[in-house]
Amino acid sequence: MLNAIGLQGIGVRRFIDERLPPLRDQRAVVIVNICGTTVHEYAELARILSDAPGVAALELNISCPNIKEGGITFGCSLQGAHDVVAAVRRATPLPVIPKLTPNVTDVASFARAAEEAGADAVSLVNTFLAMAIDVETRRPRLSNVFGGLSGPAIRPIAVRMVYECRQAVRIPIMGMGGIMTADDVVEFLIAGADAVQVGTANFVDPFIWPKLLDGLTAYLARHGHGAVRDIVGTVEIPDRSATTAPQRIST
Amino acid sequence: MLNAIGLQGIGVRRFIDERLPPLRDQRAVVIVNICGTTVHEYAELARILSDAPGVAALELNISCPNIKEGGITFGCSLQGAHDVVAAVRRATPLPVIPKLTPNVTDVASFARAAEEAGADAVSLVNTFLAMAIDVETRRPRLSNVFGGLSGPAIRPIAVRMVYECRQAVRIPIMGMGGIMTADDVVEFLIAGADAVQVGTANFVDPFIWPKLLDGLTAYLARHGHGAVRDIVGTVEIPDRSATTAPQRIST
Amino acid sequence: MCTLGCLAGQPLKSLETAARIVAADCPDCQLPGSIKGSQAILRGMPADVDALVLSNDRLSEAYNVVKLAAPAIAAAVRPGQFVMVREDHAGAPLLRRPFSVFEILRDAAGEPTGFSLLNKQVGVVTRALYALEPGAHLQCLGPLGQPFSVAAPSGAAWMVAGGVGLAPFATLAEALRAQGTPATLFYGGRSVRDLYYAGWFERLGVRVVLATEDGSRGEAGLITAPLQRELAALPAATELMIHACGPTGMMRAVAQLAQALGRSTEVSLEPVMGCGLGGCYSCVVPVRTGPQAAASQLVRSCLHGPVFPGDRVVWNELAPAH
Amino acid sequence: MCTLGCLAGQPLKSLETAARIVAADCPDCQLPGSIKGSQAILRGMPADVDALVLSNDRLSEAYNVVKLAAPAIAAAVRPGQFVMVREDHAGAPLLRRPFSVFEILRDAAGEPTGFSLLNKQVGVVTRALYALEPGAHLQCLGPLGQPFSVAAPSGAAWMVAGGVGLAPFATLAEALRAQGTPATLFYGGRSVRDLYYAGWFERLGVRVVLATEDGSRGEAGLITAPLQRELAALPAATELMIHACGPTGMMRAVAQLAQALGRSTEVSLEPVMGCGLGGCYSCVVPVRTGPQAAASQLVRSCLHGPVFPGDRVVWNELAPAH
Ligand SMILES: Cc1cc2nc3c(=O)[nH]c(=O)nc-3n(C[C@H](O)[C@H](O)[C@H](O)COP(=O)(O)OP(=O)(O)OC[C@H]3O[C@@H](n4cnc5c(N)ncnc54)[C@H](O)[C@@H]3O)c2cc1C
Ligand SMILES: Cc1cc2nc3c(=O)[nH]c(=O)nc-3n(C[C@H](O)[C@H](O)[C@H](O)COP(=O)(O)OP(=O)(O)OC[C@H]3O[C@@H](n4cnc5c(N)ncnc54)[C@H](O)[C@@H]3O)c2cc1C
Ligand SMILES: Cc1cc2nc3c(=O)[nH]c(=O)nc-3n(C[C@H](O)[C@H](O)[C@H](O)COP(=O)(O)O)c2cc1C
Ligand SMILES: Cc1cc2nc3c(=O)[nH]c(=O)nc-3n(C[C@H](O)[C@H](O)[C@H](O)COP(=O)(O)O)c2cc1C
Ligand code: FES
Ligand code: FES
Repeated sequence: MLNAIGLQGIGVRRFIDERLPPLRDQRAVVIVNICGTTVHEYAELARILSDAPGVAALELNISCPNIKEGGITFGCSLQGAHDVVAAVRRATPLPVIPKLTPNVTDVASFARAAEEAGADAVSLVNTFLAMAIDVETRRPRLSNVFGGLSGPAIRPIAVRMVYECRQAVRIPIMGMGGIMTADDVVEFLIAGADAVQVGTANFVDPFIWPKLLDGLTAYLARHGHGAVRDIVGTVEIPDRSATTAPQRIST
Repeated sequence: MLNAIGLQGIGVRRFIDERLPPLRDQRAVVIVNICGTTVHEYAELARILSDAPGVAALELNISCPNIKEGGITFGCSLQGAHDVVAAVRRATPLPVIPKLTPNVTDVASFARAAEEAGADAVSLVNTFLAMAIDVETRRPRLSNVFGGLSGPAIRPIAVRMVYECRQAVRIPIMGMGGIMTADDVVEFLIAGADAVQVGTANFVDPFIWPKLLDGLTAYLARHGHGAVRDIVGTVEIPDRSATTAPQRIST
Repeated sequence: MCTLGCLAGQPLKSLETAARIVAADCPDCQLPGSIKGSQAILRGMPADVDALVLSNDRLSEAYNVVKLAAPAIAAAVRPGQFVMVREDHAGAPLLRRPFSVFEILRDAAGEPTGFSLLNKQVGVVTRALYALEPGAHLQCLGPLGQPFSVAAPSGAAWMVAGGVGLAPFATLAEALRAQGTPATLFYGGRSVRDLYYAGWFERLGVRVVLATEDGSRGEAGLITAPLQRELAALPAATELMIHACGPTGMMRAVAQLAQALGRSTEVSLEPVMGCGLGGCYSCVVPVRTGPQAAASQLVRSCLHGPVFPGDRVVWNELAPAH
Repeated sequence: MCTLGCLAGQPLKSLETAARIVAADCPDCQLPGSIKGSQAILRGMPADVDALVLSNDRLSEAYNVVKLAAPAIAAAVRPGQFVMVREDHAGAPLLRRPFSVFEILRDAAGEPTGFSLLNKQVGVVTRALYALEPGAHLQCLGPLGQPFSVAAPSGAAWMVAGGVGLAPFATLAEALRAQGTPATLFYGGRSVRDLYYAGWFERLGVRVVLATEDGSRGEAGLITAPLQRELAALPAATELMIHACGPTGMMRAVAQLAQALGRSTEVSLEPVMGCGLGGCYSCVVPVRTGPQAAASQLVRSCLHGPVFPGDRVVWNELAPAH
């Protein structure tokens, strides 16, 4: 799916006043995704949220393709990413989780920059910058011209990026991008994600959560594992010489 | 689809001796895709092919994700891309068409580098570096670990890149990535491609060519156009204020 | 804010077992967040029915009516509500599409057994719905959204439909007739080829006024012309609610006509919807915070609509006139 | 070299009209390149049939036989050839999957009307084939590949099948019987649950030798044991061709056993195939350039196979022993 939703947040003050209390009442673990247009703004948001009870961690959206100013400009420059993370790091005692964009040549270098700047974890991937045109009207399908591509189409690229980042950093990774089934969850975990997020699949099937959870539990039981962490990063890279017939194509 | 086919070429000498003659007999217009591991090798291949009658143009694969040495290393560095194109430019009077990789932050800058180095056109996109894991065996699905993602999944990203390059350079663009239907062909043309290529769709439906061609011809007729060039780059970017209800999501 | 749920919504370093994963119901949308162990608490969720296609009646080159077996949705739906439909074929788009529930199907005992869709071909999914064969299945999630308010028996209710905008009025007409509210359908289209089911409404006891732009059926011109005449002629004392569904320009004209004469309207908007559950924010529309208020805000029409008071919609921002 | 066709295979600056687009038939693969105007010249291409599913007989938890209506393919297929199958549901993989043609179906007059597939569940598409219901459709492209050579009537023909490797032998057995060649089927599996259709071959007049690893049917152990015994006992003067299809290890063992005794073999390899037409190069296997040659080259098994002389396959490079 292609989206140009932009950020429909209600503002940090209203979020703290209206949304946080009922979540707190349910004892939910809330990770707040924040986006700013300047380093200062990110730090300021982090400071405000640190004082609000019930926030477990901050995810820094430095990768939203739908916001011209800010967001992606930090996500596509190593220095920018480092600066934002470092500033937020200084501003808050909460865990800081920058969210990386896949629209770069070498995502692992961004994970490394985030780790060096003091991030507690990284999330990846945000959406791919994309475009679709209605051939009858010849107009872009999205009023915004560009949008972010998410969903199953991007999964093999996202899995590759999680694997690359796993080789590059020691901090935990939240993997995402196109998860639709429990097998997809397992694929990200095996590639090196410590946890996963699911976006688009919710829109297609609002009952996706129990399906993923039951499937993940069944997979772990079937393979004799007691915990998710037992399979994190366990992809086996086969020794070239000992392989069976080489597979050169898939799907 | 995900592939790690590598380059199965039979070598330039055998190509010239065995493959070219029957193509020449059919008066085919042959564009030869070449790949080397050094700038010198690209230039040498170009020189050899320039002397072979029946070659119409050279496409430089500087973007194959399945060849460790060469290929992609030129495709991911602006200087490398410039050097290869410039060297081949000096080595041949044939039209030179570097093929760009989508695995970069700013594909338009590569198109610009290619144009400055004397390219006659650019092709884009090659495949996206990707990975899939078999969750039962925990091994990468491809023996090669990584492969190139092609097919309909990548189309919205490829269309965006063609549009971006169209804004950046004056030389013709060959667009590709996930074309499955005649509407997809039209979408690339409208985005700014002067011509298109079709890869993966052939494997799914070997009868795709007449379908695409009939569909394209019908589209042009239905919209009152006599030639493909009439629709190239004709995407209408709507004026924000005059728009109808904004569309924020697609597919 | 929960466009995403996080499967591991807890401090990352303590992520241990799948069974410990706990998320939360965020009050912001209808997507379920609460997952305790693997026992999902999904009370209050709409039904997701793999509905059998009973028949597909092609009315014309563009329009068709698909009858579906789906008792759970048919029993729960109220006039104006919709379903999110997913068509399951290779190459089918990922996202569902919104459709009004058209007729309620009932068995001999009058129990709801399913419903139909009135479909008009405009793109990929509507083309697939046109091509459906009996025996196929269609995944339908619903009922969703805010229904029309059914006017009090004392007053009158007018329905104004343009083309496929007729769809939500079959259930509304039945509800109005059930409580004895006199109902009129103003129904317009380009030509007679865009008008269907007029007889169905007449048999139910609904007065039907027709107009076509090419004059091929009923009055020549826009349906707003007879509407305006009748509105002007209606005694001020007669309570009236006008419901409109159709092209945005038509709904806007109806809302403005009515407002000028102090009449209430409800319009059923049709923005592109990605999820139907409040999760994706694709369907936001600008509405005034109060009837006279200058301030407006963007609200999700899948949750807070698709039915809105006509005088709350900020028509200029929704779809500026050309 | 034509993994790609170029819709505009001519100097770019002269790309004018769709009608002028001309590409070429490259001798390298079976994908059609010649498109003159919009008149495609597709002579000699296999048929792409949207085949109706007539029945689906589930033999066990893993195996099933799907009968398909496809006269064009049934009439043209030769023993050992295959079809590329595409299953059309949302989320179905993009690429087709290769399957041997199993039985040929015929009408009362003996005319070929279709064929069946012997399917074993191992992944996404084979699971979907197991779940198929009659009335569904399956896109089948074929026949493809090089067939088995059918031995001369004077000699004998042995078929060695492991599990689902039985599939190509139904058509081969019929062809052998039609010309009066004495035929034997050596058929092995893990257990009796992997052996099907033995009676079918016996009714055709084929001698059947069975073995199961767990001893639940026929001899206990690998099928290569009785094969080896009978090979040793066979008079040297008797002409013999051995055909094998099954797990790579089994085919390798058969080829090496036979070679040691100077017997000819044909093996049907099963690499992952992306297109079946020589276009994608996913299916390359290492074969010797001559029977004794040290040199080997990678050839596409969809074009030059799937059937190869057993002594040409470079088994070490294909699938090294563990
Ligand atoms: C609450 C609601 C109820 C609806 N009820 C019905 C109904 O009963 N019968 C019916 O035929 N249609 C109904 N629609 C409209 C229907 O949802 C769209 O026609 C459908 O989503 C188009 O899908 P597609 O795949 O065929 O078109 P696409 O291929 O996705 O798009 C084709 C064209 O249609 C436009 N489009 C896409 N979605 C919409 C939309 N929601 N509204 C207007 N234009 C759109 C696109 O911008 C594009 O130009 C309803 C819409 C809503 C929001
Ligand atoms: C010429 C030929 C004839 C065949 N005939 C038959 C037949 O008659 N009946 C039958 O049941 N199968 C047959 N096969 C094998 C069949 O093609 C595969 O089982 C099928 O492609 C797997 O698809 P999938 O989507 O179910 O598996 P996937 O989900 O794609 O993969 C599941 C697992 O199977 C492996 N796999 C994928 N393709 C193959 C393959 N071609 N061979 C071996 N392993 C594979 C993958 O590596 C993976 O581990 C034949 C193969 C060839 C090349
Ligand atoms: C409608 C929509 C809205 C999104 N909004 C946000 C956002 O506010 N902040 C953010 O970091 N990512 C946002 N994303 C990106 C997702 O969090 C996720 O990174 C991406 O969609 C890939 O995952 P998926 O394929 O599971 O959707 C959004 C994605 C979609 C589709
Ligand atoms: C099996 C396969 C082999 C390919 N081989 C080459 C190649 O030799 N040289 C090259 O430049 N691109 C190669 N490509 C990339 C395609 O030319 C094309 O850029 C890409 O697949 C996107 O187009 P598509 O989605 O239409 O396949 C190959 C792609 C596939 C799938
Ligand atoms: S929020 Fe997704 S359609 Fe309304
Ligand atoms: S070349 Fe594609 S399967 Fe053989």
